[in-house]
Amino acid sequence: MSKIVRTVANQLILFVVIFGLYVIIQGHVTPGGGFQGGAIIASGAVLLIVASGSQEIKTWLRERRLSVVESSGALLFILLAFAGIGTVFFFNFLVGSRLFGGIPSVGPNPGDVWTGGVIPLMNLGVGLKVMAGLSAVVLALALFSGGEELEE
Amino acid sequence: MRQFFGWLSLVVLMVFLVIGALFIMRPFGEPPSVMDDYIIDNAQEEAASNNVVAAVLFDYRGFDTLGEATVLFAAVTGALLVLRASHKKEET
Amino acid sequence: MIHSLPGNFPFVAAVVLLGIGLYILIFRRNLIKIVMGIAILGSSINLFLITLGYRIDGDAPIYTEVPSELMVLPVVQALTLTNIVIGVATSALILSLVIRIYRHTGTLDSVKSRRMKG
Amino acid sequence: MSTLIAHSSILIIAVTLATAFLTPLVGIASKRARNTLIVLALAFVAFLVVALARDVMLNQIHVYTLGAAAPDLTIPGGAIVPVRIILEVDGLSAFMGIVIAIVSLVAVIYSMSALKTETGQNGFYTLLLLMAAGMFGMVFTGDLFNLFVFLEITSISGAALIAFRTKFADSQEGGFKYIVVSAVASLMILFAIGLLYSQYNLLNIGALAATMEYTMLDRIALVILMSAFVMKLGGVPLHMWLSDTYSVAPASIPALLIVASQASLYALLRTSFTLYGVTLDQSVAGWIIIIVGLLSMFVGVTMAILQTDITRLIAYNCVCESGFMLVGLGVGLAVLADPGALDAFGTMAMNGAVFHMINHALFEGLLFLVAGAIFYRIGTRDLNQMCGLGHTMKLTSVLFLLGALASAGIPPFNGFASKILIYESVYQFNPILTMIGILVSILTLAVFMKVFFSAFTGASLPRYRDVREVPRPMVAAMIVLAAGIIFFGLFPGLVLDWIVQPATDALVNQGAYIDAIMGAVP
Repeated sequence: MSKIVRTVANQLILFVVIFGLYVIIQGHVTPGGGFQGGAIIASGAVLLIVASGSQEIKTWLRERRLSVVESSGALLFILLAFAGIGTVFFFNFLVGSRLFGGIPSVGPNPGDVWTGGVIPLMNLGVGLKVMAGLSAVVLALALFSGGEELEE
Repeated sequence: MRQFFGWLSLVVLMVFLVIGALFIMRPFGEPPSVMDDYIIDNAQEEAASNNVVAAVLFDYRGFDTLGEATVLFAAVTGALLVLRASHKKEET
Repeated sequence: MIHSLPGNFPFVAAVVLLGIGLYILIFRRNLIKIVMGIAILGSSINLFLITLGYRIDGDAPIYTEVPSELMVLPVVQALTLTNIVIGVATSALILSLVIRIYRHTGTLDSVKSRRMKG
Repeated sequence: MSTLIAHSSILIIAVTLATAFLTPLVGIASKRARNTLIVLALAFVAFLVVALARDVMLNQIHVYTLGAAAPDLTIPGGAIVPVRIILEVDGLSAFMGIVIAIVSLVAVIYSMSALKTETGQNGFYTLLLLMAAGMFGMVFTGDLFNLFVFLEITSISGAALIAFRTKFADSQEGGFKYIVVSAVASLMILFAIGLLYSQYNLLNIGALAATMEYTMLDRIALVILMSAFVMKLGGVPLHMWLSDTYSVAPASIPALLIVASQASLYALLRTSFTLYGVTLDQSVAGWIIIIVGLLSMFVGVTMAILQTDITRLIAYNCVCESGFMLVGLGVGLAVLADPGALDAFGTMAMNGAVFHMINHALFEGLLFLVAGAIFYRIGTRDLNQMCGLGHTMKLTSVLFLLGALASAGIPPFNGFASKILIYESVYQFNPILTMIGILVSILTLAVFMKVFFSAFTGASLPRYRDVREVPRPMVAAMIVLAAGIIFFGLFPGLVLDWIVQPATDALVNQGAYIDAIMGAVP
């Protein structure tokens, strides 16, 4: 792609990532969540791949590294579910505690990020996972259709 | 060819069932809501979340979401596996 | 029973999409088109699920400062979200398989590329 | 210990999943650590499965409400229906859990030496664990949508595993076929779930069964669910994908795929026996299943005669054997509403069919592993190129003979024990069915004898002179299955009393399943 497209993409990626993080972190208050935010950030990765080409991206980002991030995100999610096993698996054990424990008043009210128990943390894990996973697939497809086989 | 007939019979079946289903469905816009009303009423207390859909996703039906994340994980692992190079020798 | 048809129009839309998806799946030989067929099939099911949860004059199931008496059903929205992600995962895997097949056989025609008899 | 058992149903699924997530991370560091981790985790899971099964069969149905204040709080205060996902393990689920645990452990041990030289092992084991977790989830869950999600996990990881050998175009096409069939089947299932949800606003199987009104729409949903599950398990009008996928997968995977299709059979049983149950007159559904089973038997065995590829032959034999299970279960379903007939032969037919499920997994698994061992040494699956292998691969040929005889229902192997139950009971229902069954068994025997004499006996070819026995872990994995075959054949009564009878009782007893969920309601 031309230099203009590359420059604009490089600037734009910042906003894409910030918007994605916003959607992830506000997931339990406004429409959104881990999956949506992760997909937004992954679309930023797609933008970079389209703008600068997969050959250039691969000098600093490989799908193997992304898949490590993905595993970590999935592990974070399942560990948060495990953490509730004192009562029951998937128990929302943070409700009422200091960390994200605030309970919103019943009925219509302005949203507060500091609520939701484990939901924001799970959103974060899922967001990490989806972001890394989708970027890895797109990168792998781009590299492979560019004629290259992936390494072990 | 036989596969074609298998599929065809499946489709004919599906089409009839679906057309049948349309005429006896509950009317649009007035669904029964035994389970959902409980969730709408109690999500703010039990899951401490203003977003009821998020409460369903991560609290009431969190296990589904874990499964869904696992599906994505499996697909990504599978895609990377399918696109990998087989440099070393195949089993002989 | 038939009088409920105009009111049930959203269900009809979902079923028409379903029919298009199945048609593509069966009568098209191009592998990419088969993937598209599956995607359309998935969308039709998503549409069907979402329409199931709609209540007339209902709002989105999120408590905000805007007062609302009635909310649409939230469970079915969560199910739809799950199915969307599953659809994305299926497409990702299936497209990588298609690319591999193309690399091997040089064609996307399912009849030409098939070496197995069925 | 009691805490462990109380949480065991979720731990079985979650530990398998967590190990799968951990595998790529550990695999980068060290191969040995990864292999140890996987075997240890699966052994722990197998221990949990046995403990859980013992508890379920001695005491009562095991219920686990995810995310509630207590595991057995199925319906929260203030609600009249369950709102959370509930895992419900009864005799049949525990039985399936045992089958899955055995086969996945054997498959992992076999793969560890069979795939030693391949690339991409991290991904392979991750997917294998995910597949096991998906099957555990399918058989343990008491929630329809959760069943769908786990079905997707099983089929996506299964498709990727089938396509594992990237060198061959066949593998990719097999994976493609499998995933297309699975995607269509699971979307049909989701459509049926939507139909049920639109009527009752429920997703829990027990709660749905309790409130079911058997309207026309419910019957439509039943037909869609049944055809989708028959498609997933490879029943006859929809079996074309089965031989193409089983034959191209790496050797240990078909054994798992068999169990996956049995998990679909489990789902079929769950819907027809538990979700719909006796209130709906099931004799039509029973006859449909019987006819599908008969067709499967017939088509499977005739297609097997024509094959020259050893794995395709075994795959068609799988179609044929699943026909026996379908016939037994169909007879049980057809007389479900009639207690006299049920006592006389219905329970026995279902016993035979359920017993045949575990036997099927054992002997077909063994046959596929043997075929994989042959491929591992000589690099071909073509029967015309095999000759005299028995001279150098003595143990393998004995194991093949064992699996073949068990499959054909020759005493004293396990296939005989379950087939005789099916024959005797089905004879009282309709004698013609039994005659067809015996005929098909004889044809199966003929097919396998042809293979045995052409591949293992005869003059040994010069190019196979230095073919040796396969490495020890592979032999060990095969011997585990063979030991199971002999044990189940010699002591069928023990197995019947301990695991098969509780499974059949759970199948028939719809009320107990509902009460475990809805019991709190006054």
